[in-house]
Amino acid sequence: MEALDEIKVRIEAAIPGARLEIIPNPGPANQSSLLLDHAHASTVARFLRDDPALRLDYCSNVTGVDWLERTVKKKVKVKKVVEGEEKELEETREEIFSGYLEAVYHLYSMAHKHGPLVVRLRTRDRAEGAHLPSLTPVWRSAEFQEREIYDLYGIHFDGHPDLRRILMWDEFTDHPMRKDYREPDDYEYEPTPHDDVLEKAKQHYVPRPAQDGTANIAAQ
Amino acid sequence: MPDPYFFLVIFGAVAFVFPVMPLALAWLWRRFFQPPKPGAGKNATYECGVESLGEAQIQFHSHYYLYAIIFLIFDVEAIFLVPFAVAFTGLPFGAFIAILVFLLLLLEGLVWAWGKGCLSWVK
Amino acid sequence: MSLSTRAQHSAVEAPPGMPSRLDGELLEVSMGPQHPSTHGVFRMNVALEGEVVRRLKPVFGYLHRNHEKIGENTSYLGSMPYTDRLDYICSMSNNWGYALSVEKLAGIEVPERAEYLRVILAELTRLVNHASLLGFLLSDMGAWGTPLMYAFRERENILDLFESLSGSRMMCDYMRFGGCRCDLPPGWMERARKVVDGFPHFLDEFEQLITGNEILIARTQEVGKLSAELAISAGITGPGLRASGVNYDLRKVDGYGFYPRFKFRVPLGEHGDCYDRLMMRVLELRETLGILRQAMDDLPAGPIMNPKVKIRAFKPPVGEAYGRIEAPKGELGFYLISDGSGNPYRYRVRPPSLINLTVLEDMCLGHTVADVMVILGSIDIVMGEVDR
Amino acid sequence: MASAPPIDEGLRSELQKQGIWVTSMQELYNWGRRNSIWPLQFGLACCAIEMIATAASRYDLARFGGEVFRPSPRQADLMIVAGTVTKKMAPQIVRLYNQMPDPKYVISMGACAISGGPFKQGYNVLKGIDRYIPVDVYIPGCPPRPEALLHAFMELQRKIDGQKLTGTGKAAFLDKTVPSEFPVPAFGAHDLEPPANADVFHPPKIERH
Repeated sequence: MEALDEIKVRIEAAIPGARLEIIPNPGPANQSSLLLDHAHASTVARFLRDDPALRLDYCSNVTGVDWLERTVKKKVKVKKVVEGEEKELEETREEIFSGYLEAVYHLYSMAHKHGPLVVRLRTRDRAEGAHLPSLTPVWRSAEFQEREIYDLYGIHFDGHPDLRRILMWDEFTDHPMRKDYREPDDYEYEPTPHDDVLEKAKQHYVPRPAQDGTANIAAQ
Repeated sequence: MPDPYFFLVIFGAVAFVFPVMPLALAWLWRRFFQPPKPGAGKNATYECGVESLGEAQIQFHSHYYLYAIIFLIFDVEAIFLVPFAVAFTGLPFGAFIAILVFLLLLLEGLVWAWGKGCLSWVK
Repeated sequence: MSLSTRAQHSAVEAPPGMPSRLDGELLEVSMGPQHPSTHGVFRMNVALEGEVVRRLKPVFGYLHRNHEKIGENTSYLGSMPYTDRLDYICSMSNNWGYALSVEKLAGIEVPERAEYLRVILAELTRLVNHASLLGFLLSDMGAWGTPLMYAFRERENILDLFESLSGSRMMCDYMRFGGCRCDLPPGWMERARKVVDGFPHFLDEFEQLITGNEILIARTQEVGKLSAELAISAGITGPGLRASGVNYDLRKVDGYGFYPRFKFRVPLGEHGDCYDRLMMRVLELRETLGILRQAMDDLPAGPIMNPKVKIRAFKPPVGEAYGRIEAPKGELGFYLISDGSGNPYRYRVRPPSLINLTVLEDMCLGHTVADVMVILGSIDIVMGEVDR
Repeated sequence: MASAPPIDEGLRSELQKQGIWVTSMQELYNWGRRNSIWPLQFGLACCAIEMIATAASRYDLARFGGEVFRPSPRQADLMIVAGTVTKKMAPQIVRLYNQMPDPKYVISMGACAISGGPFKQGYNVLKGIDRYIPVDVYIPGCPPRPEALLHAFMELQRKIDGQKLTGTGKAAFLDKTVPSEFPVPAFGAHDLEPPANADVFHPPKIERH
C-alpha cells in the first residue's frame, strides 16, 4: 500500500474540497491516521473502497475515543523588555484544547491483502454537537460497532440504518464509557476500604460512637 | 365358581385405583404438608426469561389445516387396521380383499391431495 | 378434476384492502437470553409466519461486563487475565492477541522459543474451539449431548496440558509482553505429542459419522447461504468468511508469529452455507494438526522472555497500535491508545463473534425456526466476546 | 403437629441386622428429593462451560443424579447461576426463579455470581445474585473447578437431607408464610430499581470499635 501522504494527495485530487489532515502516531507502531471532515466523509470512504489501487473493502474495527478538555502547559520563549533591556524569558503558557469525541476506523483490503489505513472522524464537541456521518452504508461491518459507540459514547451517527442502544438497556440514559461517567454507588461490603473506595464506603458505615474523643471514622 | 366375567370387575377396579392413588396422595400432600403458593410471576407464561408480549392465539396459515386433516385421516385408518391385524390369521380371503379396498380408497385420496399440491410446503 | 386447477387454487386473490385470507399473521416470539442453544445469553426477537422467519432482531448486552472500562482502570499487565474471560473457550489465543498488540505498541521483540510456544498453544486452542463447535452444532441440530461428550473428552485432554503448563484449565493467563510466563514442565512435550497423535482418531470418527450423514446434509446444505461480497462488506472473518470462498486467513496475510515458516493450506468453500462452514472447521482441524507437528518438531531452545522488558511498572511510549490475530472464531484485534502512563488511555477489543452476527438476519430470512438454530450454531459465537 | 422424635439409631441397626428396614417419611422424602435434582439449563458465562464440563463424561454429574438439565424452569428444581450476572440480565433471572415450582434451590457458582467477581468495578455488573433471590450454596472460584461444583452438589444434598417436613423449623417451601416469589427489578435511568431486594439482601453491618 502506498504511503499515507501519497494517498492523501490522491484523495484530494479525486475529491476536490475534501479537507484531510494527517495525524502522526508517535509510537513505534507507526500507524498514522487520516482525519476526515464531516461533509466529505462518505464520499472519501466510497473512494477508498472502490479505488482499484486501494480497494479497502473491509472495515475491520470502529472504535470510539473520548478526549476530555486538556490544558497543556507550554514553555514559550518570549522577548520581553525588562528594566530597559531586551531579555529572553521563559514563560509557561497554558493552552486549552476543547474536548471532543472521536470514531477511529481501521480499513483493510481483502482483495489486495494490505492495510491498515486508519481513518478518524471527530465531533465538534462532547455535548449536543456529538454528531458524525455514519459509514455503515459504505461498510456493513460498521453497523453494530457504530451502534456500540452511540450506546457507550453518545456519538449520534447520522444516516445509520438502525441507531439503537446495543449493549445497555434502552431506558439507560448515560453514556458509560465516557471518562467523566460516575457509575451508581450500589453498596458493596468493603472490609478494608482505602482511598476512593473509602469515600464510597463511608456513606454506608454506621458512624462509630466517639468513645475516648478519638476522631470519628468519617474524619479518618 | 365366581361369575366368569368377575375378572372384568377386578380389572376395572385396578385400572381405576392405579391412576387415582398417586393423585390422591398428591392431593393429601398438598392439603397437609405443602401449601401451594401461586402468584402473578409464577403463573406468567414462560418465554426464555422475558415478559411475553402479544398473544399467541393468532391466525395460522391455512396450509397447516390441510396438513392436519390429511394426518387425521391416516391416523383413523390406523385405528381401523388394529382389529384387522389382531384377527388376521383366522380371516378368510374375502376379508383381506375388503381391507385392501379400504386401504386403496384412502391411498387414492392421498394421491389426489399430493397432485393438488396440498403436501408441497409453501415457502 | 384435472391438476390444472392447482394454479387457480393458490391464486385466490383477496379483495383489495382485506388481508389475504390464506396467510397468517406474524407471531412475535423472543428466543431469549435463557435458551438451550443460543450458546450463552443471546436473544433474538423473531417474527414468525407459521414456521418461517420473517424478521429477526438480535439483542445483545446480557453479558456486557464492561471489559474495556475495567481495562482503562488497570495496568497493561492487569488486563491480561481479563483477556482469558473474553472468549472463554480459547484463552490462549486471546492472550496472544493482546500480547501482540502491546508488543506492537511498545516495539518489543519476542525470542524465537516464545514465538514457537505461542504458535503451539494457539493451535491447541484452535483444536479445542473447533472440537467444541462440532459438539455444540450437532447438539443444536438435535443430536443432543452425545457428540458433545466426545468433543469434551478431547477438550479435557488438551485442558490437562494447559493446566500443567499454566496452572489453570480455562483461564491460562500465560503470555506476557515479550514472551511467555514460564517454560514447559518436563514431559509436557511428550504428553502434547501423544494428544496431537490421538486427535486424528477422534476426527476420523467424527468425519465418518457426520460428513456423509444425509440428515446432516439435509439440515445444513443450502441453509443460511452467505455470498462473498456480503461477507466482505459485513466484515465476517474466520471460517465463516472462508466458507464463502474468500481466501483471507490472517496467518497467511499478516504472517505474524513465524507462521510463514510452517507449511499449511487454507481450506475454502464455495456455497457459503452451513455445511461449508461446518466442513471448514473439520478441514482446519486437519491443517492445525499439521502445524502442531511441524512446530513441535523444530521447537528451538533458548530464553522464553525478552530480558529487557519490565513486567511490573510497564509504561509504553505515547502512541496507538492495532494488533490482530487469527483467533479460532475470526479476526481478534486489540486497539490500544497509550498516553505514556501505566494504564492504557483507550483499550478496545475487536470481537470477531459480534461482527460475524451482523448478517444473522440476512441469512435467516425465509428459513424455518429450526434452521435459525443451525445457522447461529454454525457462526460460532461466545457471549463473553460478543458483549465484552 | 409436633415433630416426631428421631428414631433411636441403636434400635435401627439392631432391626437392620434382623433384616427389617426402618425409616421415616421425612428420610424417604428427602432421600428421593436429594438424589434427583434437575438443574435448569442456564449458563451465563465461563462458569457455564465448566458446568458443561462437569456434566460431561470425565467429571460426570450423573453420579449425583443431577445430569438431567431441563431447559424450561417449569421442570427444574435447581437454578445454577453460572457466570457474571449483569444488571440487564438480573430481571430475567429473578423472573426465571419465580417461574420455577417449589421446592427450588439456587447454587451461586463462581465469584461473579457471588459478588461480581473480577468484574466488580463494572457499571453493568450486579454485585452478586443474592441481592434479589435467596441463594442456598455459594461456590467461589473463577471458574470453580468441576470438582468444586460436585462439592456444591454434595453440600446442597446435605442441606436437603436436613430439611424437616413438619414442626417449627420446617423447610421453606412447606411454610406458607415464606414467599416463593420475589419482585422483579425494573430498568431505571441509571441503575436497576430497586438496586437490591431489602428483605433478601442483608449486607453485614459494620460497626468499627
